[in-house]
Amino acid sequence: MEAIEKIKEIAAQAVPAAKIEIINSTPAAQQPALLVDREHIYAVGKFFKEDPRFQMDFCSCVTAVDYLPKADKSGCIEVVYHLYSVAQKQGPIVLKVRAPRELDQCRVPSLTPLWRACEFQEREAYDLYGVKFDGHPDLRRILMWDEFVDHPMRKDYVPPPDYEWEPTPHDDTLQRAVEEGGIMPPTAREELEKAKKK
Amino acid sequence: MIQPLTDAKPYTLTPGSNGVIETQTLEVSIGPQHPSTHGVFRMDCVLDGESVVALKPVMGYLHRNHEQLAERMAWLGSMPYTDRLDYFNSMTNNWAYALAVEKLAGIKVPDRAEYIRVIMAELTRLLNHSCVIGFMLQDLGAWGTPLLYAFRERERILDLYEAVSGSRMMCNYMRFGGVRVNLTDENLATAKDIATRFPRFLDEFEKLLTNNEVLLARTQRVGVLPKELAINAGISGPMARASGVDYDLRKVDKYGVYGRLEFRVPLGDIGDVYDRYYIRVLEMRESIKILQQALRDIPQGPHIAPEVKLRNFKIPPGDGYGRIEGPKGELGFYLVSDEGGKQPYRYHVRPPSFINLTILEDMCVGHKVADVVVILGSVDIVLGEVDR
Amino acid sequence: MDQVYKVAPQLLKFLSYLLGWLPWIGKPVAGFLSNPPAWFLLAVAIAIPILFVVSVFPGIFAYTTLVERKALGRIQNRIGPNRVGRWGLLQPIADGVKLLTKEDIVPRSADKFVHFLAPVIAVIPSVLLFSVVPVGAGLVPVDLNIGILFAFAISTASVLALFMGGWASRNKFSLLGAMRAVAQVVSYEVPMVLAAVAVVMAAGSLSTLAIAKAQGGGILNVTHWFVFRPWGFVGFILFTIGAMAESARTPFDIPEAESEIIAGYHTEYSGFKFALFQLGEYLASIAMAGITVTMFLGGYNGPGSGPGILGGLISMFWFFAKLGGMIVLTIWIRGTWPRVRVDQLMSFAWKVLLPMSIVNIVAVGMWHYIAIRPIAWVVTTLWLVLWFITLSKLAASENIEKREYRYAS
Amino acid sequence: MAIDEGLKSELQKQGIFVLPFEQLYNWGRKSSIWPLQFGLACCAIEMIASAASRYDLARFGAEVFRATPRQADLMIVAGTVTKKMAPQVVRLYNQMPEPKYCIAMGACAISGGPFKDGYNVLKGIDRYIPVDVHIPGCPPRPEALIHAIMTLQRKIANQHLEKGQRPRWYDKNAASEYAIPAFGEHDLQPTANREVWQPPRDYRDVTLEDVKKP
Amino acid sequence: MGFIGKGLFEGMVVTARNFVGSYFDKERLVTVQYPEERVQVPENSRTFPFLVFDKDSDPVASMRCVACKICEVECPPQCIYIVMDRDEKGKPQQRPKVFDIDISVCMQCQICVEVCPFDAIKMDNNYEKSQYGRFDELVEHLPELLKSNEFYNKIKPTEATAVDAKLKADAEKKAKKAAPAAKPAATAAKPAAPAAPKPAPVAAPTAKIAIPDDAPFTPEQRQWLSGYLSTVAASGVAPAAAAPVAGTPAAPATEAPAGNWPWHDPGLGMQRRLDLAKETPIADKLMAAMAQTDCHACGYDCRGYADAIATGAETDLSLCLPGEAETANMLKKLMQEAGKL
Repeated sequence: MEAIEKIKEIAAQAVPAAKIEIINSTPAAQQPALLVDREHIYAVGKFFKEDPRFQMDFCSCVTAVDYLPKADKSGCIEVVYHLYSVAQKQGPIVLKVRAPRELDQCRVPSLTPLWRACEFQEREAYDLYGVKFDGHPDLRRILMWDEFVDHPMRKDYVPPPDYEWEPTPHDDTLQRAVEEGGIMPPTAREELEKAKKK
Repeated sequence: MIQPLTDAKPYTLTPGSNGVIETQTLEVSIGPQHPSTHGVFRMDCVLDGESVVALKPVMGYLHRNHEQLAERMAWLGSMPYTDRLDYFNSMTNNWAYALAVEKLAGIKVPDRAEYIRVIMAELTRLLNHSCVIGFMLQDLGAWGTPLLYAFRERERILDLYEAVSGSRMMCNYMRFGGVRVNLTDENLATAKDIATRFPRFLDEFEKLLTNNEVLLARTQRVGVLPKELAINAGISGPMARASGVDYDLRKVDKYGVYGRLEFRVPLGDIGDVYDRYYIRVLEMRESIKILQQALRDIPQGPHIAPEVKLRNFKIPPGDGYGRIEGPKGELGFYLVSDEGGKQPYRYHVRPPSFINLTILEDMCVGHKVADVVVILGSVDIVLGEVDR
Repeated sequence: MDQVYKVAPQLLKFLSYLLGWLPWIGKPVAGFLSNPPAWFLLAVAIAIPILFVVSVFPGIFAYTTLVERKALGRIQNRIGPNRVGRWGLLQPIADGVKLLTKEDIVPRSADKFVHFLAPVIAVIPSVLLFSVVPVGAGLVPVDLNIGILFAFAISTASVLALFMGGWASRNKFSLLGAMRAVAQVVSYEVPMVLAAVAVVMAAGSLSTLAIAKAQGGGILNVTHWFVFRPWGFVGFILFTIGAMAESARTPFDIPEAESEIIAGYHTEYSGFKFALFQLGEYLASIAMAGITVTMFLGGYNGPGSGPGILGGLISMFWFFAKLGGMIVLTIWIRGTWPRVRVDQLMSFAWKVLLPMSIVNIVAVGMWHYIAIRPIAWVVTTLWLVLWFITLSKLAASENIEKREYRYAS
Repeated sequence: MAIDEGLKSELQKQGIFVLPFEQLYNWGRKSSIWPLQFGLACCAIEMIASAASRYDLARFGAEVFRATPRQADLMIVAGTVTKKMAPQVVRLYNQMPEPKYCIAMGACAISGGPFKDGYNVLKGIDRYIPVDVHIPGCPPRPEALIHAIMTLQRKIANQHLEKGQRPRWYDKNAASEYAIPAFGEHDLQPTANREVWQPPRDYRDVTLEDVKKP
Repeated sequence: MGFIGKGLFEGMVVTARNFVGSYFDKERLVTVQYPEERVQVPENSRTFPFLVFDKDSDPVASMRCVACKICEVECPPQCIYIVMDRDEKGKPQQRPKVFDIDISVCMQCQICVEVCPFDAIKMDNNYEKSQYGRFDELVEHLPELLKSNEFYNKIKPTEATAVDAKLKADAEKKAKKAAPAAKPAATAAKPAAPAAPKPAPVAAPTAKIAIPDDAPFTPEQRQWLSGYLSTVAASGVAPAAAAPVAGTPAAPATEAPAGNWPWHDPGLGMQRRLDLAKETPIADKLMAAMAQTDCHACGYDCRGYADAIATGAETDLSLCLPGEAETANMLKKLMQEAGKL
């Protein structure tokens, strides 16, 4: 596998309009990723799959990551694709694509037509993170029940109240158990009042 | 007109346009509670008589939110949770998570720990493949005899796990940088004894099954998986190798000390249920070879890298993906750590059995209900890992 | 029936002697019993075989379940039930008590009357089957001269119960189970009957007693068993396979295939109705084993069996020993072989068993008309083996082949 | 009217065994418990191991795992009950004929266990159905399951037919069907079945003083 | 032939051999009849945790647990609940008043045993704990948890002897160091720290309170008692010496009941504690850097250790065991900022 910069040039030549950046991982992991904009991720993926130098025919892992808006950076949901080549036994090429966090604009083109492996994992990303994949053959919820409306793996999701019997409460379970008047050790309730007063 | 069932359309027996009696398909949900779905997995089948017309897998009945819990815990805190992912192979799950974190944080693992990890992983592979064949025979209707023979051997391996790590199924044995408890000579002796005794069990198992005509008739040419579809659908593990895909991570990534051990990777060519059964038998024989080599030249030395801290263990910000060849396929962990470093910002498991189910419908359409159950058995799914 | 007439008066005399000492009702009862009126004698003569069949064979059913669980356990390196009673002997009784005291659920959308009737109809034919099974020398509950015909006519009635049970429960899995049961029993009835025809031709009579008597004689009463004839051995195999398919035992237990369609036609039956279904099923398999023993393994004939009191007792012993052997064989097969698929079961019945049974009938004909025994042996054996090979070649499904596996470079 | 022990032992000497109906029923139900073939997660594997050769549940006459709820008397909830699976579990329990028992095997079935804080995990099955025996552990050893089945047998052995102490399945108006929760937009509706789920109101802290005075 | 073939009968031979073998060959009948015979459970098999105490006569005093709440923080399913025991003046004792483990949630992962610096919690191997009730029967409190060291030696001989040897070795090392009353010996920073807090004579000129020799204490208890009394004596005398330079009113006596230190809560993260103590004097900032568990692993309580460092009496900055390296680096940084180092 060539160095990541060389791969970036090859990809840039192959798909001229694509805006590709390099994001590097932890110093020890040495798995830099290519951040591609939403419009050209399909073209770049198709290139890596068909090009004889790469032949990335095995899409191993598709993950959605929810980045909360920070002081300097605006929040986004990032979908990460790990591509491997079974034919040439080559290491991972990591493609990243970002979409805004708001539910209505959170759309990313699906890569299932390229690799059938992404079918279930993209459905899971839709179910738990709310990323809509355009072009996905069968975009339904896969893990939660169909009537469920929220996207529970987002960082700002608050689970429903269910803290009636908490013999060993700690920090946020303690908070919620006290709010819902659950049954808990009396000393824990006093501790929380004292901490609130301070 | 016959009174319809609750939701089915009324049966009409009027002759169809081409004079054939118009029959009506039967929607059956081989549901979350079924003797042979290996846990809470549901398949909505549309049957025309006995043969399957369409099949939609439905999952999520054991979605225990392992990934969200891991984001609220320290790095070490989610190591015992990895035991509950694929609750047959807790050692290989631990190894996959430890490998991913070591890759992320750049921790060097001493040699003895690597050999111990190989020994434990190969023992888990033996245990998993024999139990899978046992469960598949249970789906085929052999009243538990092969399954209980496999469980008899499994108990022997679980005794060794309990002696080493303290628990039969949930070992929580591997730490970042090595293993928690060193292998005493007595443990090595029991491992050698298992390695010598297992081939005899395998021969008896093969005599009972391999050329059993009913098994041959029920499994050959059933649930055929072509090679290109296997690669495109991300199928990994024995299921892919049964279709001829030459991709074994122990040979591709050469992680741990697999580079120094010599063993062969069996490949099938048709990719039906019988191939998957026999590839697992051959892989068990290869695992025994690996086990014997590892037990022969395990070095002395530390069993864990001393510099790794137990509490306040931090990882520099960034992301990384580590994967191993688990008994069911490629088990990977994609981890993202932010600047706080004490807790994973994103913790994603790439489970082999979840992705191996993608092509269940392609394999089952056209076969009988009895075959659907056998094909699911040969895919070897464990719901803890499918639903995470 | 005639021996029972002789036995009944002595029995009543013995009874009257027994009850004689009772203080105030003893005298008149003893008087009545010593010289009974004709109608009472007839009633007792009828009551004895009924009591025998209704008590012995359900007892055998109860302890077959225990033997089955212990034998399956021993095959799987474990001990079967051994904590209820001395060696688990009270286990069947405990199962019975529990099933009797279970709530009886009838699904709301079920067809109530048919749902209730199905288990009853499942049991009746199985018990009737025992009326023609000769238990000892001359000891047969009803000595019909068309015994075998009656047996087959009755055994097909049990299929009705399976289908009624499956249809009435209005449950998709039981519907699948019922359809499978009908298809299977119908397609295995034909080869079974034809295999029996071979035996009837050899024995020259339909009555089971006559068939059993035809197999007596020879050294130690053994060598004349039909199973030691070439056509008899093939008939035995065909009939056993047909009997196992008839009573849905592994490898043909497709109607209630646990791993595919939950529990087949008795999915919606709980408590006592389920116990009745099990009773019907097991009694059918024991009765079929009894008929197999009668037709091929020489019924009650065995070393020492003869007409007298002692000979009768020994003959009963031999009959029940052979019956036990057949039951253990089905249990052994149940613990070993996987289940056959529905379409394979059908093709096996029509393409292999049926032609073989016709060939078998021709073999019996040849055996009968070739007077010199050794030539008859050679000709029939050749004839059967040749057909066996051609049929297996024809029906062998093309996809079974030996495979070689390569290793990655 | 339970027969008193003195009279019973007296009769026994004469060789007459008096067996009140109650003990016959209990003995029958106790010694042939047929569990429902129903496994959810890791504890189901330990349940199979307890039915396998080494621990052999068959010795108690309980190895007949009936696949259909109609013929089962014991539901062993072995594994995590998620909110998506809870309606199915309650419906299965309703379908079982009446003298039915329930064992909550493993930490997940009792209280949600290690996955307690998950959004899709029900914090224990006794929010919807009455549970007879609880086995803590994750997963509990096969011996612990056999010990639990023996505890259940003890509980069945001393059930009475007298008026006051009858189990629930003898009186007409007691519930044998439990409300099946419906899938809501955020959670199950209702979140718990109040007749079955009654946590104790008073929670007393056990402190060092209880250690000092035994 | 379609079905009847060699393979089927080979299978029948295997099952027949197993059936016959089960009567003769031990290998073919592996059943262990549970209530009568029991499987020999290997030594380090684990089910639920329990607390170890040393002397039967007085379990409360000889309890090893010092309620430092490390296990409560590290337990993955959060099923441990500890309340520190305080005497009537509010001064933290080194014992848990309440120590509950909810065994209906515990996942038996023994991480609490691994992270406990005082070997106070160990794993039992009793698995017969099935109960009818679910609420209070499945929450184990102190009376059920406390088990003697003999019990620990009985169920896990090799492990117990190793732990006892280590404890004795640490006790001797401290005793040898504490005897010449030199600079407080830095206990080895390795995670397994000694159980009894070492007696660190504070530089302040207080007479070491001598314990009469005939008092019925084991050497190890003697160490602990003297350490404890010295801190009491030190706190009584030293408030003046600890007056910080910045002139804000000296914090009340170091042993004063928990003053109004908003950051004195082990649950808060290091960053939050430092923000709370931003404008306070160096002593308070140092205290904010501690792990706030008052576990006396460093020989003082958090306040005392911070004051000792501020006054220069204590130079070793890595004594805060629960805080580990994080607290040590923060202390070094703070001291550099304050120009003291």
